[in-house]
Amino acid sequence: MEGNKTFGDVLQSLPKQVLYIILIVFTSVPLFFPVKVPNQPLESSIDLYANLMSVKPGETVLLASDWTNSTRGESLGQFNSVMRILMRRGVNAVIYSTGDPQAPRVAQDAIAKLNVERIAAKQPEYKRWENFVSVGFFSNGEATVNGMATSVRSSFNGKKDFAPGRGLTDVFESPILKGREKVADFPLLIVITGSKTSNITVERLSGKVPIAFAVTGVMGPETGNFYQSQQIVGFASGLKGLYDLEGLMEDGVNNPDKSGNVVVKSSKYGPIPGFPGEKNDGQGKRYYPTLHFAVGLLILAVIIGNVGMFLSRSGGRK
Amino acid sequence: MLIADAVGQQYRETGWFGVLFTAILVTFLLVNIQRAKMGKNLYIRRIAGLNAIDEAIGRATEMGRPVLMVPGLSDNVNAIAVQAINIFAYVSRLAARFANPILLCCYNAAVFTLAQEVIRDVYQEEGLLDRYDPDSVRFISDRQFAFAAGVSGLILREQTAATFFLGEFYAEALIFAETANSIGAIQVASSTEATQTPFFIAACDYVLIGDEFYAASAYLTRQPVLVGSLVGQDWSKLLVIALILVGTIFNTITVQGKTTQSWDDKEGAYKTIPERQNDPKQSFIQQLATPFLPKMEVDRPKDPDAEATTK
Amino acid sequence: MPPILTYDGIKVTFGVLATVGLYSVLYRENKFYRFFEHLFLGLAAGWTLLTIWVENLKGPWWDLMVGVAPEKAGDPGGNGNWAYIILLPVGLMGYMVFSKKHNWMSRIPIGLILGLWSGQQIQIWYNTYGKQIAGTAQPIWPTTWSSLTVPNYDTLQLSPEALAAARSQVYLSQAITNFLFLMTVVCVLSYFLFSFDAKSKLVRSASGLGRYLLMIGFGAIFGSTVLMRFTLLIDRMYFIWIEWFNNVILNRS
Amino acid sequence: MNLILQSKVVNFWAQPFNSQWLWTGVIGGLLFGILIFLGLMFMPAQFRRPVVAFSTFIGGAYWVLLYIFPAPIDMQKTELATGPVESVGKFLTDANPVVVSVSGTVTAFMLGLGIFSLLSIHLKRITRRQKDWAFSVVLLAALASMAFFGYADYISRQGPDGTKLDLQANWGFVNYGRDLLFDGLLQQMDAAMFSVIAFYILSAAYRAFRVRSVEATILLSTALLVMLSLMGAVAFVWNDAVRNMANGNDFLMNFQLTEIAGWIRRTFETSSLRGIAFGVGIGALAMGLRIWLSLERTGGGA
Repeated sequence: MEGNKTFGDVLQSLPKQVLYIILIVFTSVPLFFPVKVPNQPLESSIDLYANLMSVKPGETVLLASDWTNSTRGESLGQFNSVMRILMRRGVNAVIYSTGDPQAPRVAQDAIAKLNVERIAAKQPEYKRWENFVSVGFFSNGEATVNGMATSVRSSFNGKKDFAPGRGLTDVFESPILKGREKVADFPLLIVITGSKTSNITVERLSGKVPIAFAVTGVMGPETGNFYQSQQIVGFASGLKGLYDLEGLMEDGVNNPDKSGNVVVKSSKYGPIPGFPGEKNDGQGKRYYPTLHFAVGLLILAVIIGNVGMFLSRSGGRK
Repeated sequence: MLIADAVGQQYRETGWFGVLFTAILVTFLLVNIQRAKMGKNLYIRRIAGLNAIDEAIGRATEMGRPVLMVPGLSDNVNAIAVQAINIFAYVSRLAARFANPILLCCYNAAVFTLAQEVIRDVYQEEGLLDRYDPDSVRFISDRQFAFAAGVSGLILREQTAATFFLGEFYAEALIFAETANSIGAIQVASSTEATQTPFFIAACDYVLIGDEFYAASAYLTRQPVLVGSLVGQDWSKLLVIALILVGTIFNTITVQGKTTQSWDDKEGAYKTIPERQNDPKQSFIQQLATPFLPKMEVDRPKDPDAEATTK
Repeated sequence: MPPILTYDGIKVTFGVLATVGLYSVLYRENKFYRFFEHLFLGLAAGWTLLTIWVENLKGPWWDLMVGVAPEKAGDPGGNGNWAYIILLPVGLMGYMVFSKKHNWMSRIPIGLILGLWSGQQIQIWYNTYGKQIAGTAQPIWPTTWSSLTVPNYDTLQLSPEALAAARSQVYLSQAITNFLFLMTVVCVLSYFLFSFDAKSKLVRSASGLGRYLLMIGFGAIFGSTVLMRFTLLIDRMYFIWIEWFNNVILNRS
Repeated sequence: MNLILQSKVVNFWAQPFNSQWLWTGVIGGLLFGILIFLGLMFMPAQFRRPVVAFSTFIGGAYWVLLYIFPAPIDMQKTELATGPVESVGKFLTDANPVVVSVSGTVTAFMLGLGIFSLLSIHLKRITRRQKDWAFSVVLLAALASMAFFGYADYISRQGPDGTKLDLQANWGFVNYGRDLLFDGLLQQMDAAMFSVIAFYILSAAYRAFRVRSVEATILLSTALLVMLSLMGAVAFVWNDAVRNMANGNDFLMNFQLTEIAGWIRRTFETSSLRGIAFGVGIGALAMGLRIWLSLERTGGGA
């Protein structure tokens, strides 16, 4: 049997293991040679950026951080970019999680790392309790978000966070939650998720507060659905969305750079500045080029398979 | 003040429509369930994926290898999990008759409890309780990828001949499908997550797309209640289609006209703007879906224990 | 001290070992994989056991039942609502599932949970789909023939008013797109009509077309989600090659 | 309901922290619960279905009521209801957190069953020295240590100086233990298993994506187009080429890769997803209804 295999059959029946090894090579080597890939941000990413930039300094946004290290590849980068924007614009954040018991810890670790970066850059630290409170995890996501629709206060009731010098204190004693009862008292609700919690949020809260998402690539299509029916104001999806965001933070929107030419145009918005010169790129810049090789390999494999099929077919006819 | 008593928040403006629409759907379902109960026999079209179930079990019996079932990764026991277990009840019934070992892997403890209970019942009804091994219905893990690792380990070690992945599946879907494929097991799969369906299509032998999953139990068992409700679902779908078509017509007509007003959600009022085409948002159907709620303040006496209650 | 000997070095090394161990299944099922699989399941179960109390019972149940201790003098603390205790026996009914005689009782708590879920379905249905239904209904006849496709607003310089006016127009291309969108939704929906006799020509052709349109959709979904999968692999490779091999083993960072 | 379970003012149902009356209530309630439990055990069989049906109905009834019962307009927490309708509406909204914690708690008690199942299976395997029993030992050991370190770490983080432990410098043995087990192993394994999918996609696509049928061809070609459009470099080159060809012609500009892919996604991906979603949504609604009213035989309805 093995003997009289036509070339077509061979092409059609490459052993899996071979494909796997090639994939490992394709996803490892480029990591050592990062390059900047040209890119055009998606409209949804621009909308997300514009909405983040439109929150007034000193305001407080709701931030649902529903990701853990298992989607670190996409979510961590998105979280970092979003937080960088909030931090630089002096926007406060109330961080809660309905996705995973571990999510609050992961988010805090990420913020700690960002703070190290800020202090190194001689920027003020983003302080717990004064700039952000971590409300913690809610085991029954659906019902909690449902409760937020009627009253944030009642669904966050009894949740505590560490106040400097006072230990665990009711989160509503924090200055950034003063006089905030309803979800409508927040200018924006940002959901950074690696799971389905985004749907739950839309189902329960759409129309009550502007909602923006940063989701993993796999959630992209569903999220696009909400985006199109204007249930959410903007979103970044997966690595592409992240790369867009990092680019936008560099270039801004309708915003001429030093040499005077506008990199990102959008007729929807007036000029929105970026943060040129600051640390904007992270995971996106690091992973996106490599992704090209991986996808390229996938396409190649599909082509080889089909070529093989045609060869052996025509071979069959002879 | 009276208005607050008369109309609730959700009924203001066109808010009532949502409630009414849901009510109509519910009525459709109940009416048809009633019709079916009264013995009216109703037609169901053929669903390829479901005919495969018997074949798969038959094959497993020939090979004397176990049948593996996964009722999805629902976070809690919900309709999707229940539906999956309903289908698996049918599968296990066949397996029980052929004395074929089964393996039902649960992601959630509550689902596990229900499955344990239902499957035992199945064996009892068949009078084969002696063949029932409580360990054949297992809780693996309620951590997505621990579950994935555990199940694929089981598939490889038990060399399952037929595998059923029905329910809520996410990223791990492909892990199961490819692992099962690598040992040449027949796979019948379905995910209520449309985003996972393409991966199942790529890797599995038979795939139930979207709604076919909910049709399954009716199709397999032909219980009047289920069949009736299935017909009710079809009526509901037709209603949705009708609403979409009507809406399209209204919309198309609306935008032909011009306006100098636009609704401001923040203000909760109309504001004047330079003339332009009507916004589709102002069309009849859109207003039914998204009521424009003007601001409304109602003052009430303060609660004496307010302080205590808001703490 | 070389990073491999620091705590972080050891931690990363553990992570790499585990990763490689799980990857080994790609070659074939083996003892190495089996070890890490069981380790994985064990740790996950341990974590669950922990969260039962820490996350799911202490706050949402125990604290409500026994109340909270006063934090400072004069603070009454939270009262306890003792009636919550009744949930304990209700929950424990689930454990009767292993009893030969009383296993039916496990259906009571399950029933309660299911009931809560079902009620919510009725509550959220319209909130979820109402807007999408309306969003599907878009104009399918253009309001202007001045241009067949949407003009590029960026190039033609317009006053804000004029721009808004231009934006409010529906151009032929949009009308067609809207129509295709509408058709797809309708055909896909009719593909999922189960109880209508396939003899009815309209339904049959609609659902036939629906299946093809579905495939376009699925193709697009596949294309747009596949990238994420690779991203996570790239992240792993970064972890192994850069965070471990480069930074820990070669001690270059 | 909110009177019974969330009253903040001391009354029959609510007693101060650690007061003897509170504990009397707790114990009394427990005894009462045990009585019900026993009562159910020895209840004649024909009442079983009704009891289960009842518990299911009660659960669903709350959300349905919350949905259809007129909700007070612009009601603040500090305000009193005026009139019967409003007070019921207020009651329903206030009851929300209670219902949340009730469902959460009952679910939480179920979680133990999962652990129970694991223990029974693996202990059996060990005691009977069945195949792979050694791995069962690994599993149980991992379970025990994760639970121990996790809980010890949790305890150490309680109290006012818990924040200290956000800094690794202040960590003790248990904190390191937990960090190693959770961050070092569990989370890494999550990520590893998740990324395994990439390999399977490759092999699945290679095996299955053949232009055999019309459907397969459609699926394949759309997938390729979208994938290419999401590869920034490819998209950029293609778009550039088009821009040069078009030089200012708006119509030709629509043939930029990102435009085409975007159009396909907007027009077909979203719409087909929506079509499926409507169907599935209605299916879930129907199922929910059948379960809520216990119309089904198998499954949860008893």
